[in-house]
Amino acid sequence: MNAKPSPATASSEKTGTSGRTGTASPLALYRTMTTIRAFEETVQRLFLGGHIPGLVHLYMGQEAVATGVCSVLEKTDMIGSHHRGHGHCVAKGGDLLKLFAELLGKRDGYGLGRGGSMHIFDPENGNLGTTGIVGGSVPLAAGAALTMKLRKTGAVAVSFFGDGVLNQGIMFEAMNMAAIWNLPVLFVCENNGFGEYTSIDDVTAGEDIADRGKAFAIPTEHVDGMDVLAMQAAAKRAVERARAGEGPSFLICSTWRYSGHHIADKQDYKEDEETKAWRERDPINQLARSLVKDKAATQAELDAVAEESRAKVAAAAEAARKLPSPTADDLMEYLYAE
Amino acid sequence: MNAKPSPATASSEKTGTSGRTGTASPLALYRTMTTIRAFEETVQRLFLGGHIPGLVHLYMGQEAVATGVCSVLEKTDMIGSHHRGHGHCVAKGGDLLKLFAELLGKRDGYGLGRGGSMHIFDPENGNLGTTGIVGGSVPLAAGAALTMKLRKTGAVAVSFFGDGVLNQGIMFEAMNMAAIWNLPVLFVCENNGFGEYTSIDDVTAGEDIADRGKAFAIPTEHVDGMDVLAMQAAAKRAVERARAGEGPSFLICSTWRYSGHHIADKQDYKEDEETKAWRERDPINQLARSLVKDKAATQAELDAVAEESRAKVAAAAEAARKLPSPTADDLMEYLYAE
Amino acid sequence: MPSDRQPGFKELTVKDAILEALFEEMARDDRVCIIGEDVGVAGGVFGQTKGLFEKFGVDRVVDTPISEPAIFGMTVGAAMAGLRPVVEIMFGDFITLVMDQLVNQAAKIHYMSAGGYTVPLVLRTAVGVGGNLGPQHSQSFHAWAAHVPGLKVVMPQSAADAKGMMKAAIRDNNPVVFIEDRTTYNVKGPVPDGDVTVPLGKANVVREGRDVTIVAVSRMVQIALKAAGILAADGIEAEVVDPRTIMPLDRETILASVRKTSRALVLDAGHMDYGVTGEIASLISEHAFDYLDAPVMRLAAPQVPIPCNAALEPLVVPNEQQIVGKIRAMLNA
Amino acid sequence: MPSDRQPGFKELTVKDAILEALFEEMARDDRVCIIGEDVGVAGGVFGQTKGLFEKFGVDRVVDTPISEPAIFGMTVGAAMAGLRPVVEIMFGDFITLVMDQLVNQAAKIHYMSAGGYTVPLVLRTAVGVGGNLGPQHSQSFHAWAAHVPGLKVVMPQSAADAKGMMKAAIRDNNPVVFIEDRTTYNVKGPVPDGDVTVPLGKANVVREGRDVTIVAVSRMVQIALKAAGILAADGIEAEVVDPRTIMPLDRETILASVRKTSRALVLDAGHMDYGVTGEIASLISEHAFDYLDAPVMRLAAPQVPIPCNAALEPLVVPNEQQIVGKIRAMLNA
Ligand SMILES: Cc1ncc(C[n+]2csc(CCOP(=O)(O)OP(=O)(O)O)c2C)c(N)n1
Ligand SMILES: Cc1ncc(C[n+]2csc(CCOP(=O)(O)OP(=O)(O)O)c2C)c(N)n1
Ligand SMILES: [Mg+2]
Ligand SMILES: [Mg+2]
Repeated sequence: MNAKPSPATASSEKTGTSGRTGTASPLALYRTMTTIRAFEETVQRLFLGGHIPGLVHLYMGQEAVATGVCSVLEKTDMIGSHHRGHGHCVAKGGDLLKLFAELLGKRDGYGLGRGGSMHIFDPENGNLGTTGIVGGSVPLAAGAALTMKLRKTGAVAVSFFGDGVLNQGIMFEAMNMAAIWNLPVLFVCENNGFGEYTSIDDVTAGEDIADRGKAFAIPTEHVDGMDVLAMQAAAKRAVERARAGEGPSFLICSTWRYSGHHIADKQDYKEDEETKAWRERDPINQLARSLVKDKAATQAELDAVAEESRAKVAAAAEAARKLPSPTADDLMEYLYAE
Repeated sequence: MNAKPSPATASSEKTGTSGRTGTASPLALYRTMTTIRAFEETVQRLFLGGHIPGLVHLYMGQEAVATGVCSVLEKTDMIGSHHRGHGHCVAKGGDLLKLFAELLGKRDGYGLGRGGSMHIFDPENGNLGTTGIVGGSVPLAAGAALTMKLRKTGAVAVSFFGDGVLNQGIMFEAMNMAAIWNLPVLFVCENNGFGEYTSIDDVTAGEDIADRGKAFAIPTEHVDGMDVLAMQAAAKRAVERARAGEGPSFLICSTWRYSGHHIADKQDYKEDEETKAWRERDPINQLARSLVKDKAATQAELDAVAEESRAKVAAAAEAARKLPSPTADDLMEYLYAE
Repeated sequence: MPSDRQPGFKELTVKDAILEALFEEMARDDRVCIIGEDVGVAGGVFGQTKGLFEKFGVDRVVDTPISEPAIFGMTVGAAMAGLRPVVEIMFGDFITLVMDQLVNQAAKIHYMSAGGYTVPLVLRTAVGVGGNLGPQHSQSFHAWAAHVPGLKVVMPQSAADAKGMMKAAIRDNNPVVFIEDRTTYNVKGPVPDGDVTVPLGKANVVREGRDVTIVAVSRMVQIALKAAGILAADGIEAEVVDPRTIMPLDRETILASVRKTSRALVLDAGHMDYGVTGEIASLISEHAFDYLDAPVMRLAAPQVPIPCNAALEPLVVPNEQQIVGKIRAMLNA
Repeated sequence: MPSDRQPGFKELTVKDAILEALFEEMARDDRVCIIGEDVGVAGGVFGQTKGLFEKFGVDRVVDTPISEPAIFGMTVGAAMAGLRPVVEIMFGDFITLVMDQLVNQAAKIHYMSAGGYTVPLVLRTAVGVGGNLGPQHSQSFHAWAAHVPGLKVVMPQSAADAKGMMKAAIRDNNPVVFIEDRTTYNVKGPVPDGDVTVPLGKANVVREGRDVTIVAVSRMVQIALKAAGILAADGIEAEVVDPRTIMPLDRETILASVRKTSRALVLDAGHMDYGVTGEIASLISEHAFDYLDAPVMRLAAPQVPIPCNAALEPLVVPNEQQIVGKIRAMLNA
């Protein structure tokens, strides 16, 4: 397959906001994206400073995907995240303090500080969890959609997954069942061109990723994953279809992971020029330029929002660092439910 | 999906032999198909007489698929079969006596009489085995093709599987790898419209099964699975491509299981009319009509071949029944290889 | 077994007892759904879900494609979102296909989410050696499931337990692996009328005796009882303990019995090595050490694939003669 | 350990020792291929296949998609057709994804085909608790694999064993599950030069002692040796037995040791319940019953998911203090 996304061919810069209104305003999107960015920059600092244990994968560069999709979701809608999942947690309304607490291994984290980056669950906001198993959350989201359908709750579910999942059998199985049962679920592939150190093109057959959706007659779209407004518009269409009982959708979002596979990745296999080209299309800057051009906001307003995001994140991180760690008494807690 | 095969829409009766020559002659195909038919009728009798233990699924009605495909294979080519696998075993050159011995639980069977219908392995003829796991042999055949490719043996592998496998994740995974590595493998789906008691249409999403092949850009064809000459021609094209290093193919063969899911199946869920219509298109009779029409054989010649087939089968079954069963000493044999 | 109340009883097979539990629980709680291959219109390949589809309809009884990994994975997500699914994996051999979602998701989500989510589902599956179904349709990996923190593993053998424990499993807020030995499906027994549950995690002394304790899992209970009958003719009184739930295991009931009898034999129909018998035998050997008059012995399926052959298949199921032999040896030791 | 010949030695880490085995075996036999995720160009996520791609090329070192079930299933078919693959499943937690093909195909094809096919493959996987990789990257299901007839299960802990057993595993004609504790990857040890294999199925007495036998699996050997050092200061001499292969298990070496010392402690880094320790402890309790002066004891990971937390993670790994405590209790009993 020739599916590694290219910054040159993506369509975004021409995109304006007109004709596409989502649930959240562009300024709200800007706020969410800058929050995620600040969050991830902070995580990176904390990790390199030795404060965050375990395996951490950063979402920087992909902010538009989680932000655009979650901007059209209700609190009762559910999402399945993956190993690069902080962005989804934030975008779905996660509490910054609890998120930092979890990453830092503090008892006040979402999972008592026992889960860490790859195991963050936020039931209050319908987050079915980040996961360490590539493809592992796809059936979780599809299954949540099964409940929504059978129980007629009116909610929808979203499965976020990387391009690496495009070759996991369980994705195909879940798509097939979503299609035959007309489940209210969005399959959102975040195609950043790599799974660990391997290019999508080397391991993914076919002419077009969209053909994987077509195999199940699932409405499928390519979306510019660096353009949050495009993401929001596509997600809105898909969510509306799902709520109307018209079944699943598949969004294929081209994007880029700025910081490589994991936080300590040296990225020898990625050409610098390429990353530079992607950074030109940075989702945050792009939205800013578009808003300023359309006179929907001034640069000063945007800078103020970004500054607020950074401040909120910094305060949460700071507060989280002071929280206590779990103790031996917490080891066995919640092994079984009552 | 609307993919339950229909006898009316299949294209076969017009098919002649001209312009399509496989490795085996039409008369050889007739011989193989009548052998399989006689084999299965005998198995059915023996099973109902209480002589065959375990779970048995008959291939009657599907003879053209195994026969047509295997007619273009060499002995060194390999096939993966499934739970409805006697036809593949015969068509790939299996010894009738050893096959009956295995089914009857005799020590001279392919697996010491310990495997039975769903676990028949014939390494001499490149048969990777029937299997009790739906979809289980797909990666085996694809993996054999990986060896053929890496070791440049010039052989090809064939994976036979039922329509039920179209929703097993491992099939998609194997197809993807076959495609990216250009493996010499044929994926042959025997679409008989049902998986156990469930119609393909109720559980299989998409507009066309072929889209599952298209997702991986695998050359895909619908073939009339009741027309052995069509099967042979399609398989020949695919095998030639594979041997030429052009990679995998996917053949979707419409066919029908005359005797239901398993040998004791009462088939309430199948309309009799439907089965009757399929029997009109019986692969053996069809080939006979076509050969007689084309003056390639007389009915008397064909009857003689069929009679020989029946006689050979009867003799093998008779001889197999007299063979000894394994004893307690055989229980632990071949647990580990030396 | 019914405890305080004294309801009437009726004779049911194990299979029908479970089916009755499903009917009752589905009527009681509309979040309970049945999901699996051919469980709906066809009523199950063993008839084990017969009539549910007709009674509860397509939104409660879901026929699936042949896609075990995602079928199971989706029931996990469905349970997180509020359903209480009973998902069927047709044969125990096929749970090999769902281990990732069972272990990496279902078993730990409650733990990882610090109680934020519960995963109330029942994975039911049919195991058992019989009828020559062969090496890929006769295995039981209950030892695997019991090894995984966060799962409960239930193995009833009587009709009453089967019904009562299925009801308890459905009401449990944890993922419960419910293992049915299909060779017990047609075994009949008295089942109390009404809404009687049997608690998970409680063993049952199915026969009292003073000379030796037989700890027998699932179907092995029935074979142990036959052996006990043979031994009784010789004046040897075996106590038969049925753990019923192997995780969590009711250690106390087992240990109390062995402390009384001073001898123990552990029986399981799964493979011997690294299986259920090793765990239970080692527990007894450690915690009843000072009471033991003989080494704790074990009988289980030998370490070999289950042959599809009428002459060989019986060799992989521990039988009453082997049990009697072991116990005689123990008593003579 | 080198036997008759007296070659030179060099210091290698466990990881490099295995890598050296791969280099040597691939050079020796061109049917040996490496297959897995990021094993080629990237040289493995731990550097465990570094340089193989450059040396042997794309036809011998195959980078795969993320498709564990079919990756593994295809190596089974590849092995049946004449390849001798070493297939890597990156983390032990992910072998949950390949259990169907491992159990229902790889383990039984030789048996089912009555010797017609062999399945000479090595499934290597990294396990281990350390570095806070959390509940889905720290598990080890070696007990599962050892429960399945037809598989061999190898768990080396020293560099010399790691190299010699990888060579032996590659030459073995059976499916071998080769379990590497990644916390041992950087442990150094002397490795004999040259083509030295270590036979599968042979235990090793890594420390002799008269007072108690510690049977320790994989990484636990290293912790047992530390504990033995502490005990020696008190004049207690522990014998440490490393089974090295848990299936087939070298029962005789273990039993001979216990018959000498009269006491045994069994250690494993996997979960305790229905795991490896139960099997080995119950074997000892049964077959060395008359020699035992104290109950056989066990230490293993508690029955809880492995937390991703620096304060809690150490609590799930048996440590030398716990070992010392158990042994003191045993000797005082
Ligand atoms: C089942 C499974 N296989 C392998 C891995 C190791 N692994 C972690 S991330 C990753 C790559 C995933 O790629 P992709 O889905 O594209 O996500 P990205 O990291 O690019 O966001 C792999 C192979 C895993 N965690 N789970
Ligand atoms: C993994 C697995 N799941 C379920 C089954 C039970 N089963 C046996 S045959 C069958 C139907 C297979 O349908 P199909 O592939 O269309 O083959 P057919 O029987 O129609 O030839 C099922 C579900 C099985 N054997 N293996
Ligand atoms: Mg990616
Ligand atoms: Mg079918």
